[in-house]
Amino acid sequence: MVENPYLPKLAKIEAIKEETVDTRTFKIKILDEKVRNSFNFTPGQFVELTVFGYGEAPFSITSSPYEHENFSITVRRMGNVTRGLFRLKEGDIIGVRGPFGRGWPIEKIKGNDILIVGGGIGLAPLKPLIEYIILQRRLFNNVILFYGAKTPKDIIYKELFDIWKQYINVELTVDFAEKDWGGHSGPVTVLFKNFKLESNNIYSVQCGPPIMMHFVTRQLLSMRMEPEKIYFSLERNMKCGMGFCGKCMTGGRYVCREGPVFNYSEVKNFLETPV
Amino acid sequence: MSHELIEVKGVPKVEGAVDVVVKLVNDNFKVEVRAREGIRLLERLLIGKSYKEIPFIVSRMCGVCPIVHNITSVQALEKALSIEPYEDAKSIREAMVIGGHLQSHLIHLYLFTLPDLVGKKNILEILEGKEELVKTVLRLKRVANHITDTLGGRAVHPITPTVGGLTRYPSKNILETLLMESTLFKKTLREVLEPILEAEIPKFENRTQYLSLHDSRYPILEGKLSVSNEIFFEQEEYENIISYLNEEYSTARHYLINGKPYMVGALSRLNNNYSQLCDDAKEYSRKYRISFPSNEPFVNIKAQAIEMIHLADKIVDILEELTSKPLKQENIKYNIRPGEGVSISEAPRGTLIHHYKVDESGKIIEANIITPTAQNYKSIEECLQNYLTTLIGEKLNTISKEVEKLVRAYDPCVSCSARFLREH
Amino acid sequence: MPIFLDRIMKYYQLIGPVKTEKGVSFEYVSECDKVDLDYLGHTVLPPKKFFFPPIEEMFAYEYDETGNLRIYDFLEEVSKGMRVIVGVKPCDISSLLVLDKVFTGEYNDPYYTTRRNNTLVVGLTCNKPKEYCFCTYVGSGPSIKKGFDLLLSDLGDMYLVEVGSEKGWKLTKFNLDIFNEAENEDIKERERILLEVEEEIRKKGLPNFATIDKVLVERFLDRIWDDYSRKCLACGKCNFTCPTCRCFTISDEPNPDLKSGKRFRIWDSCHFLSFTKVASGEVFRKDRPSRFKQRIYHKFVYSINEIGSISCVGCGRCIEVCPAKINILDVLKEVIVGGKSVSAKVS
Amino acid sequence: MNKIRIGIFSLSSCEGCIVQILNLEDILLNLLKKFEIESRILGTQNRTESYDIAFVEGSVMSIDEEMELKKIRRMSKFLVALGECACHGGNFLVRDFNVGEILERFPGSETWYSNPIDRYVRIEYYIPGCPIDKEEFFTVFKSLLLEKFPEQISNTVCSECILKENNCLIDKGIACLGSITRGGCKAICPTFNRECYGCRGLSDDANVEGLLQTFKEKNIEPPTHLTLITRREGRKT
Repeated sequence: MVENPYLPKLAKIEAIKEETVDTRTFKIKILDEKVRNSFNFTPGQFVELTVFGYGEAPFSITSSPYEHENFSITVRRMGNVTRGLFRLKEGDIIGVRGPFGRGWPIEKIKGNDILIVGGGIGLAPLKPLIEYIILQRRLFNNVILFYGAKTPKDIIYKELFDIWKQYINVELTVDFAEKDWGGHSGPVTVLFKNFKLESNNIYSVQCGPPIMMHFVTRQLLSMRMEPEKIYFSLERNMKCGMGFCGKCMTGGRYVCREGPVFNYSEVKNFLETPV
Repeated sequence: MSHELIEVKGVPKVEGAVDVVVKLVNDNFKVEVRAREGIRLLERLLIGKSYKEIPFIVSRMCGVCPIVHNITSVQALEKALSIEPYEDAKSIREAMVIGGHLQSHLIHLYLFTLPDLVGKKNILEILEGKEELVKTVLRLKRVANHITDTLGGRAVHPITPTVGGLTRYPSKNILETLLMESTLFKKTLREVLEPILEAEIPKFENRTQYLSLHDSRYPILEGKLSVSNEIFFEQEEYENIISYLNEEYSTARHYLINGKPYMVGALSRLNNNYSQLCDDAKEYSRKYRISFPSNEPFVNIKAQAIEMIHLADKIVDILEELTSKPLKQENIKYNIRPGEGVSISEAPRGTLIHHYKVDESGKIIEANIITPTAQNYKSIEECLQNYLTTLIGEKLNTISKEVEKLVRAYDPCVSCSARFLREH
Repeated sequence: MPIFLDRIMKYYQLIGPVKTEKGVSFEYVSECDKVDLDYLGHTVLPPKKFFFPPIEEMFAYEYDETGNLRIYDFLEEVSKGMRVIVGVKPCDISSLLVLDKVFTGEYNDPYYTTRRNNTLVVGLTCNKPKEYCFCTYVGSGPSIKKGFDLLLSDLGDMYLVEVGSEKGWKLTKFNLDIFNEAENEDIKERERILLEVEEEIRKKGLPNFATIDKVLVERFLDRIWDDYSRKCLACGKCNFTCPTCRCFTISDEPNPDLKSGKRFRIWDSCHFLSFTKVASGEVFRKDRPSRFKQRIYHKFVYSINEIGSISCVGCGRCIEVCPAKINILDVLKEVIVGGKSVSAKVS
Repeated sequence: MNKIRIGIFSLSSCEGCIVQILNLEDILLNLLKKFEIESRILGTQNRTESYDIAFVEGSVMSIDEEMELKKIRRMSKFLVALGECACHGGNFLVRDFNVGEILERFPGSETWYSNPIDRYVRIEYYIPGCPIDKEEFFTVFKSLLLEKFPEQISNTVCSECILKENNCLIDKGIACLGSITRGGCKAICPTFNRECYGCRGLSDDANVEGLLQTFKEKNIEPPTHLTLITRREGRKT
């Protein structure tokens, strides 16, 4: 019988970490050793995660590509699958398919300056890229991370920023600041005030709510960044992950198979405006 | 001087919400049976609507006996338009109605009444030790529903009956399957009737009048009206015999004959039509020494059981007849014309009257619907008053239980009846 | 023909066009004389439903007593038994060829491909087009060159049979007693009938669809779409009756014991608001025009990039079943002719 | 583990939806054994203080019913509206006061009402239909046990009708509302050659204007209750 790519591979929840009130990071270990060993991904790819009885939903892999035994996803409680996932505890069984899709263009951006822009939980698919960059720091030039969240409480991976700051520039902002918040406030675009394009050898990668990506892209274009160097990760209703079910199709492209990472010169010819 | 003695809020295990209040007025019991369902103004709602929509809307009066409401209205409208559908369509409708009766009786006898008879609280308590019985009953219920499902499209709020015939006719295959199922039903039914027929019921007599259809065959959808086998009259004359009255405390209308309460339902049907029963049904009533006419309201329960035997026989006959020859799958063609039609049928809970006046464009200009339970309210009240006098000295708790039991024996259907309208 | 079908039924499950009280539809056949090979045009649902059913159980899961989770793959059921589907018209065969390309490639859809491999296709050339047929304009009828194991042509008193594959050849080889060598005249007769059909469809005078994708790309923001989507009832019938539409959704259903359940896939329609809805509640095609366009653009534009050709096979089903009688040919004509508004018709 | 507690309640209605639940003969017994199901019609009230899931059938027609409903809400973790009356007030089938003639004949009737239950309390899920589809009820029931909310069905009756390979009733000149009505009933009425009358409410993106236009082109008279369906959903026709 043929291999059935729709069957989830069983996996175990190894650890659960509370990121914010409604966001958790799940560390997952695939049970079958063979499957586990062949599970390789590039930053930006996603898995289809099954909570049995609740269904399946796509989640970006958020752990470092150098982590082999486990991988992690960061989940905000939203729909049925996430509600089901939040009911589970360490040791419970879930299902995994994937990894699927096209991740960040690592080979292309090597040797260049990189601007990373994340919004809210959109930092999740960027995290493995950041960790890759840090581990291969000398392969990259200047690297800046702009990250925006709704309030200081909604910032995910809080404990990592200090580590990251040792290797790359990090700027944070929140939409709604509280008294003891010393940093920037406002949408992530406020961080562009002091930002100048110093060379043509710069790529930008971004992930966040559609509205954020819309404005950041406008901003970058107005700064004359080349369209093919502006990358983002699209969120769509990805079900099968293989370009069959048609639900994620945007402008004729399957986000699950041909994306979720696209550059602006690709999508600007889409008939539908994706961001 | 009046004070409230007992109040049963929301009698359990009946269809719809009804409260019973027992008052002591000048040392006499006064019972009020209060329908609590919201006023649902059905007749008024029908006015101005096309005759085609009527069967659809009226089945929504009641989720337990929607089929008979639906088909009775179809028949009344056919009379108003002066048409009569082909025999096969009529037979299929009758089969549907019988399916509805069977499932309604099964619910009433086993889910609602059996716990009373064996001194249990509800069906769950019966499950212990009697699980097989309940399983068989549920299986029978499924067959009864399957008959209405396949012929009517749906057991609750049927789809196919329409003025002139049916919107869709069953295939021969389907009818043959149903014949097989109902033959099995007929056989299995006898296995489960014993606990009902053998059960002890309170010995209590209450002389009253009994209204039902009366015909050369056991009546379901056709016949003259008969009051206690003494007075007979045509369906169209019902308004001369039955009068109504509104009670402030209830959302349902109350009815009287000769200014006195009367009873409708299985007991009335058997009192008025015992000789038309099939032999098997008669044999069972002899075997368990249940004789008709009877003046015992609790016998209504046993009457339903006896009636089921007859109906199960009848449905097999109908399906045999339908499968024995090619089925006429055709509706009567007709023109819309002004007219008036009354159709009276026997719903599971008793005599059901639908009466419509239609104008030249097929719109309803007058409608009157009298449901079985509405007719029974006065009888229930009278009966309870008499019953209570036999219970004097018992604990209040026991009395409440007995009150509930008697109300349940009538098999009331409150949502049907709640249509009383305060006239301004 | 009944003899042939009868013999097929000895070894295969037979699927064919069957007369029902509502018309003709493809069904499993238990008595071969129920097969109606004279059906006009096409069935309401295409034979696609036997390769990609409207609701399909994918797998079941269950926790056993020790708490281990087991998965039972329904694909095992799917791969059992061989089937023969007879009487498939060329337009429907073409649609299977489209689906073949869609469901294979970088990944394979095993549910679809298993059924395809288990099923022999006996085609039937078209002798008479129906009102909305336009197969000749998209090159999918009235006959076809590939995609069948056998291809029948009704010549009145007999069927001309063309063998299209090794499997098809075997089907005839074991039944040589009921086959005769075809004569040239028979082949000519078939050509004559096909030409007649082509001629009849040609009379409809449709524009050339060769460059339809380019025209559509230019007219993506035309008000044609607003006008039509005021008419479109967004009911999704066109999707479900289309032989090449194949979008689906996946959902889980637990059993009441909460320890087991099933996963299904169910046909979905790009006309429904929920189609692009994500967990956060965001809908990516909120307005009706954008959803109205998706089906047409997928078929005539995106498909070229995806499988190398448009994916409309000209069966006309979507026109026939549309409650608002939106005719995709009118839409395309208007797109080609250029912006003639339909608002006059609408208001 | 304690048994999951289910309450089934009825306000003003025909109780057909509860009968539909009783019609789940094959599984009813299992459900009764597995869960603590409380309902007046079954005589199984235990006066529990809380319910994991409460199903409420019927519309609110009096202050009493409003109070009862609010009490049920306070006692329940999940509240599900069961059937047309609870979901939409049963307006077009049961009671449409204030409509022309009735108001004329019965002054004062404007003070009567029949309201959907979400006018008074928060609802977790709707199971529409008159009556409800028993399989849909069971599906929702199973999901809620997992605290999962099945997707509110967003397809149309038409899309289910075509899966039955039915012929279109509109083509026959019948005023079928299938194209604007929320699916989930498996197109049962059109399958029995009867027009869809919209008992499941409008679909997510119902194009009422478009359907009226289609009716007009085909000389079909729209059913009188269409205005009620659209009115209660706050749309203009």
